[in-house]
Amino acid sequence: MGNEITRAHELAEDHKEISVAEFFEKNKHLLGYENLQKSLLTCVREAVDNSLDACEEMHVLPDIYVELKKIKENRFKFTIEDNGPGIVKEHIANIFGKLLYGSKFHKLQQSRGQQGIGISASVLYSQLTTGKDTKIYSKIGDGKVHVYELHIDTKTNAPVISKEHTIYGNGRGTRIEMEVKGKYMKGKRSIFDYLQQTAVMNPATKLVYLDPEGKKHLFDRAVTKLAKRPKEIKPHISGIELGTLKKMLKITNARNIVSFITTEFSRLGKQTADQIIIGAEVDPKLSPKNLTFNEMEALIESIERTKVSNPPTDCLSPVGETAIEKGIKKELHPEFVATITRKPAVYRGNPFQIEVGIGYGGDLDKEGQATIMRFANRVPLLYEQAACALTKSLMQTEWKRYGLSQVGTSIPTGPVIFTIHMISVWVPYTSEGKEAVASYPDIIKEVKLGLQDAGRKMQVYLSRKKRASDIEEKKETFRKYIPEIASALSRITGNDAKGIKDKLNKDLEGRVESLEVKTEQYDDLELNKGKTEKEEIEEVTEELKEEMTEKEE
Amino acid sequence: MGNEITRAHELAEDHKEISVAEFFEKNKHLLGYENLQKSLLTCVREAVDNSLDACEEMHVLPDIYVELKKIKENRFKFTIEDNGPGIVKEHIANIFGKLLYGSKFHKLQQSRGQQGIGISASVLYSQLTTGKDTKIYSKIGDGKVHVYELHIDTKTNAPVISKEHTIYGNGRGTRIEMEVKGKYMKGKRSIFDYLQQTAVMNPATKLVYLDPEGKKHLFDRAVTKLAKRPKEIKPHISGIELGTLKKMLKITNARNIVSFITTEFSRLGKQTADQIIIGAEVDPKLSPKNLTFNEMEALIESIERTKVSNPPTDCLSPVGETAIEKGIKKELHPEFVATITRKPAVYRGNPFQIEVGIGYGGDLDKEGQATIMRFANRVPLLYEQAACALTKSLMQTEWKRYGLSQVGTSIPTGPVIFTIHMISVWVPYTSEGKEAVASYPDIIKEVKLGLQDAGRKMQVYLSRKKRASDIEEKKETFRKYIPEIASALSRITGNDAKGIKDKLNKDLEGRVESLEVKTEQYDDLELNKGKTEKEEIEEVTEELKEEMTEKEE
Amino acid sequence: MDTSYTKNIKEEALKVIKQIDNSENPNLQILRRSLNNVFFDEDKRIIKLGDKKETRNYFNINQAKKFMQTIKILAQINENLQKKTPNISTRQLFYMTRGIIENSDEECFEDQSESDPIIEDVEVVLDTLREELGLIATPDGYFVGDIKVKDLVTGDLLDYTKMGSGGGAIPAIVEKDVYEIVECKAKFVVVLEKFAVWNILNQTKFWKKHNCIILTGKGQAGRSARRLLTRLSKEMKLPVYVLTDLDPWGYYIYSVYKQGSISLAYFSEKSSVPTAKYIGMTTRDIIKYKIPKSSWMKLKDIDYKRIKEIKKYDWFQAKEWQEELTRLEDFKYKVESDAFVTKSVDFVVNEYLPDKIKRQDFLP
Amino acid sequence: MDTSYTKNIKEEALKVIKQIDNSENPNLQILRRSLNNVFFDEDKRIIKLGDKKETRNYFNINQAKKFMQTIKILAQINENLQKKTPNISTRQLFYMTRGIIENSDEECFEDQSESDPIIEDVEVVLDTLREELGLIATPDGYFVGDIKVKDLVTGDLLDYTKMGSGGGAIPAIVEKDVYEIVECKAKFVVVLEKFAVWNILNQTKFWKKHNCIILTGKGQAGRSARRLLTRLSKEMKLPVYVLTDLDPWGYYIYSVYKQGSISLAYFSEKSSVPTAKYIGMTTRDIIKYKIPKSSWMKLKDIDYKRIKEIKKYDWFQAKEWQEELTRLEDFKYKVESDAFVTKSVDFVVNEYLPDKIKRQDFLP
Repeated sequence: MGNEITRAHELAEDHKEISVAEFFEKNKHLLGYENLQKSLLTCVREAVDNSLDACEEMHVLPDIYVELKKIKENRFKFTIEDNGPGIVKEHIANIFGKLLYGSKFHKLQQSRGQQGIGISASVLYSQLTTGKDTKIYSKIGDGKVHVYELHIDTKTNAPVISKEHTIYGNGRGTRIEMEVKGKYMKGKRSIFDYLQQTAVMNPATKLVYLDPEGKKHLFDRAVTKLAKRPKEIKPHISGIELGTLKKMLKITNARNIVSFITTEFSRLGKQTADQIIIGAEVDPKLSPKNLTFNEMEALIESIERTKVSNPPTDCLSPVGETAIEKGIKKELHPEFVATITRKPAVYRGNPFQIEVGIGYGGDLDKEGQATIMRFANRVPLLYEQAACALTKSLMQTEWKRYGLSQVGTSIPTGPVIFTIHMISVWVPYTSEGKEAVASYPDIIKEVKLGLQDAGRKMQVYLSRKKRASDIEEKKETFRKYIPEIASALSRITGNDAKGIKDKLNKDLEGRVESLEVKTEQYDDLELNKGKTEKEEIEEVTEELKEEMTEKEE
Repeated sequence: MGNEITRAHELAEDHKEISVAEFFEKNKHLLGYENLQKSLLTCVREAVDNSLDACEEMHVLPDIYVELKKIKENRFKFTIEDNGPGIVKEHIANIFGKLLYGSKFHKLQQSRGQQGIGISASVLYSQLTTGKDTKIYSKIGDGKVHVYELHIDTKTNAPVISKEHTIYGNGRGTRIEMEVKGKYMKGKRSIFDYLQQTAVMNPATKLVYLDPEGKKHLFDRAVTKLAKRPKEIKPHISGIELGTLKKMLKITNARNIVSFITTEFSRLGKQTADQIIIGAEVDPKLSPKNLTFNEMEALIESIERTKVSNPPTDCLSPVGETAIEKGIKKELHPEFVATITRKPAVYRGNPFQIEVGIGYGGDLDKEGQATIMRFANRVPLLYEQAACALTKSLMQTEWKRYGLSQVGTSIPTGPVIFTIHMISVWVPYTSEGKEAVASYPDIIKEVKLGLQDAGRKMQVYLSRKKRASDIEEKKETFRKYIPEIASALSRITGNDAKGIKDKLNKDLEGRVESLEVKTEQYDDLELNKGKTEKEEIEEVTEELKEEMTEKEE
Repeated sequence: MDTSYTKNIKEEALKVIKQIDNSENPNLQILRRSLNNVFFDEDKRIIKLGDKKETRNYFNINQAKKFMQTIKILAQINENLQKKTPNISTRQLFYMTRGIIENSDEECFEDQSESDPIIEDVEVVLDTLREELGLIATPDGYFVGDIKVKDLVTGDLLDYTKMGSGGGAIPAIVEKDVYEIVECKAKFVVVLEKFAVWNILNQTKFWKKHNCIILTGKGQAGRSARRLLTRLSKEMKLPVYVLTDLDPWGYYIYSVYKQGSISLAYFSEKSSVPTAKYIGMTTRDIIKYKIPKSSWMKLKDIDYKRIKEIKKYDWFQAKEWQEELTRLEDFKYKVESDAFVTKSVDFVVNEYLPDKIKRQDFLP
Repeated sequence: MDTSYTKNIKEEALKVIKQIDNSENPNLQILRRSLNNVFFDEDKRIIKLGDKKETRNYFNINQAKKFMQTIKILAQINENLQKKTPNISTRQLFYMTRGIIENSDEECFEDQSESDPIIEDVEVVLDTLREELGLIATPDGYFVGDIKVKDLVTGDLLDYTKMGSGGGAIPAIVEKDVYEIVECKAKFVVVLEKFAVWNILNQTKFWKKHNCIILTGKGQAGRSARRLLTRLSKEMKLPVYVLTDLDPWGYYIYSVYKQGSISLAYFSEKSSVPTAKYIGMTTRDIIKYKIPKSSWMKLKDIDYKRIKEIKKYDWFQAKEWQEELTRLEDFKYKVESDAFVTKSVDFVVNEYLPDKIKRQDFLP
């Protein structure tokens, strides 16, 4: 028996705390560093996202320079420079040298980065693969440039500054230089692809990219007005978990349960608060700190039963239909673009909004499947297309109805590009790699409706186009057979063939005009044949109900 | 300008450190808590895995009791009890109440849990969804039972103990009780499914499961001998990253670079170390602490060029061909089982080993696709089957060659079950959810070879079986036509039909015997037609080469 | 050749020219040949075309080409009649009218399947049969029996008792004005679906012994075999008995001889034998004559489907036929008339046919 | 019926019984009819079977059923010959031998496609033609011309100048012992692939004007048409000219009349006209006679494939044919003989055939 006690104690000796940096050093694939190609892209993405976020926070039109230089086989120097606010000296080390350090984690606000883990993970990846420090230049507009060189001590998850000095320089902005192991590829999911997609959904941004082959790419501004800055909001009460409620009750300053509900949650009036409390059969004057466990449970159940108004939507800042249209046209040159910005909606208490764009024809590739560009808070999603709710919604949409070819529930084919943009204070990714949006029924529903809205616009365009070419074709057909008819009638009767021919040709011209009028009517008739928007919403809602009961979350 | 300085400072104020518990509270889907059904399963899995690991560490035959009780709609009480070593009092709170706290993280050793994150995440999930504390009973064999009730303070990632007392009790082991939100389902990826698969690959384990419907399931032991305990090893030098090398050089006690290489890495003799150092053109007497950055790079490049022997394999503990066979037979009752334990191999410096089992016929379902059970370090992998390297390897194997039906590169069909087991000191999952093995070329290669080994065994069985029924069928055919021939000959010649018939039947019996001998020869001939193992290895290696050049890591 | 047809064609053409002059949509009025204008005339007991007409307009995108094609076929037939060319096949007419449309690479007719229906249109427009317009179908079929015919084109006297083992070929055109029946001593006609069965009857001189005509159309009957049978029935007043396979296809072959077919309803009016009787094989005969199982073939899905279809036809509504069709479904097998030899080669000659005729055991 | 066949059958059966008595693997020796035993006899210029034999063993799983089937067909033919039953079709023979095997639900022959090749085996085993064994194929084809035939079964005298517009049917059996040519004043034979073309020649009395026989097998020639042509060539010494479509299928039809076919090599030996000439249509005729483009049809992939195959056949190796085949490939169109009417209906009668014959402009 003594032996066994020893064994348990022996085992116990091994237990120790693990630093989060150590954890992610071993699990870097969780953060998008899975292979050389993707790792290089991840570094660029994290930095570009940060720059865009910073510029927007300062409400300045973003002007970003990206450079990739090949040092040797599978080794690159990556440089980025922006015209954002810069970073105050005291925070530089922690922002780049500490995982889980950031400004946005506790906020409910639409932004690109969310976890305070992105750029510091790049630093970690850089030091792990090349052993080099990352160099940061920051100007906050006070005439100085703070220059740091640093890496992360993974044992303690803390920055190690190897060099630090200040020089003089005008303007504002941040510049980062790092060396990373990576692989440079062209085509799909390339850095060019990522930057181009970024340009599409951030039309107020100017991007310059110097690629490893020394070629300079300019993605210019399509609009010169920044979208309004999204506001921070309080959490919404619907879908709150018991554990979260318990924690909030503990730290609130509210004196009673009514004021707790009306002050700590988004858009909750006294009337609704009363309704919730009555439903829970709880004393409304009770201090939040004194609620028993059973009362909390009753409260949760009552919240679930009570209809509460949606959260405010000024926390969301869509790109807008016109701006997306310009972005698509500038980068991809289709002959037609339809864009839709849906009204805000809510999934599990989080406000979100869907924007859809469809480009058709023009320079787009006629062969194969349509291109899908997915975005979350203006960031392109490049990987895991198949696992993404945005793609799934697209595939489940019946595109034949809108004039595209589609086999079963697959991606439609033809010269088409789709952009699907989800904005939210909290985008539910399926993994920290930020590649795919999770399949919440409410999200799928909104995307489908957005696609259908845009699909209807496209279908009107396509059928107009088809009608016009149909009339031309008909005219040609009628013209074609006239000589044969005239000659045959002449052979039978002996009448003059040319006379018959001329008369028929003259008659044809008159008829085509009336035909064109008729065709317009056809147009209307055919559109009426399609489903109304109301019917489509009902249909989509019905489908989702079934799904929800199957895999309830 | 003054304004802008203010803005940068304003932004700076928001920056703060984020606790890892807070991070995972918001990102619980990263740890397997994606929906109610999966969350319930994740809780059970983490606990069962811990129990099995604990029993094995103490080298005791595992005896585990699992109980799920429905409290109300979507709410369960989960209880688990094992006969492991128990946990010493001082560590109980941290093990259950702190994320990233564990004994296995820094070890290179084959084990189930790896990150010190599993069971504490269950506690976090429990408190988040039900607000309840988790109750732990621990007996380390000293006649006492330590009872704790606790939850996690997510702000600080530290345990909060609400109750704590000690009572008397004999024996050893740990018992956990927690209340969680969840959904109970049957069928694929159910808790029963998970426990049954666990029983297959842990044949020395006895599991009792009391399900929410009150039904008791016994998964009994198939063998009574535990596999040998895997040993801890040092890291292997191949595939080491520059950053890791740099870190190791800094903390080593070795006086010179030669002894650094021979002592800090697994299985590296002086000869190989010299070879590496000569290749790097580095002074062998140099202290590790004094290496310049360029020398480190030269060292890495030289390591990549040098052929080093594989890491030791005593760190791996396979289940073994006989034990797996017994496990499959006991739980699934097929008519035939082929099992293969491959020799250990290495991916990126990590030793690993593949075990494959194929069950055919008997009680297995004849309809539809074959069942695939995937395991990593004896733990069943239930989700993300399609994304898993084990599945991909299986689908890329040409099963027609081994007698199964298969359409293209899909899962073969028929009454077949596959078990694919990967053991390693470091299993590369595609996500922290531990559901799918990442597609490293070396792993795919070993799995394919294992499947082909087992496939060959199965094919011999299937063709023997087919031969035997073929002979019977032939005999039947020959017997069948004799009366027709006799009657026709009799009609033509007037000879007695019965005489001809009897003579032919007699002759047939004699011929069948010689036919049976001949058929055995056929057997050999057909086997020779298949590829040899050597050819297959070459083929698989060739395929992988192509893949590697495409998506080099 | 009857010159009235060229006159009619010219009238049609002039009508169209007048429409063109008046800026009307040029059109032709054509009796519809689609299902909804085909009906079964209960009194006359034949399949007929109704009087619904279809207007074929030139300025209608779905009809334009057909309109042109119709005019073109009319012109070609007109020319052939005027030049008194020999009779030609519909395929030959297709080639004569096929030419490529000027300033395009499109042909007036892509395929014979485009010209064939137009020929039928022309038949109804001119209220005649294609045979009268110098068009023939490839004939197929033989007959023998005590009948003499004078070929008015060649002047030959054809004696169908002296046609040797091969029998007499049914010519492509058997119309009165070229094929005159001068004498007929035969008392009835037996029609055989299968050549092999006809051949046994011919070899064994069944027709001589029973003083009848035996005729085979070699499967589904061609146009001239149907016209010939119609003349034997109508002009010579000969009773007609039909022997086919015991399957829905056999039943249907019988019904085409008797009432005509939907697809050629216009021709059917002029080629039908409403008094014909179905001599067999029937499901009851299987039992009555103990037809052995080796003659049976399992009915396939397509057979059942065909039985269901036939059951719905107006001309199969007689109680006897409905019962027979149900019995066949229940029986689950078909029996080809070739299979009678499993009883014995002369079973059909010496037992089956004489017995059935003696007992007048027919289906209507 | 020749009793020597029943004797031969009995001998074969007794051989097998002897093998059984000796516990040998019961077997039949059968001339192989597969491609590797078919060859083109350069001297006689016909397709022949070689002398390779195949041993059909009972105790071989791939041959057992075929062995049984062969014996069974032999027994049935033996019985038919003994009973002197009328001639029957191969389908009728299939039914007579089909019966279900006792203690099973398997039939001796599942399908006629199983019995047909066995019949060919029996023909070679007994060194005869099926027609001599009382088996016939459904005949198809017509001919007219100055020839008189006595049908020895019926006693009828058949005068093929007096067959009317329909012409004379080619009977199923045209063997000497039943079908005796008593007089033939015609000087040559023109064979037409297409009935429609034959019909124009018949209507215009081409045969009378040129004193010839015109014959059509209605497409790919049947057995009796080939036998008849062979007799006209060998016994009456008539030159034979063949007119087919200008496409690989037409060429091949000509070659079957002339040299026989691979699949029926054994029959070919007895049914071939090595002296036959190909009168047309040839690619050169297209230009020479200015055949208009509306007669042309684009060659399809399957046509090109067939041209390539034919080019390799031994009996198409003559330089003239190789060149013709290449020209056709280059021309890229085919021309059906039906399409001659695009020139004019009587073009083939009054211009093409007389001119070609006069100039003796043939392919070998």
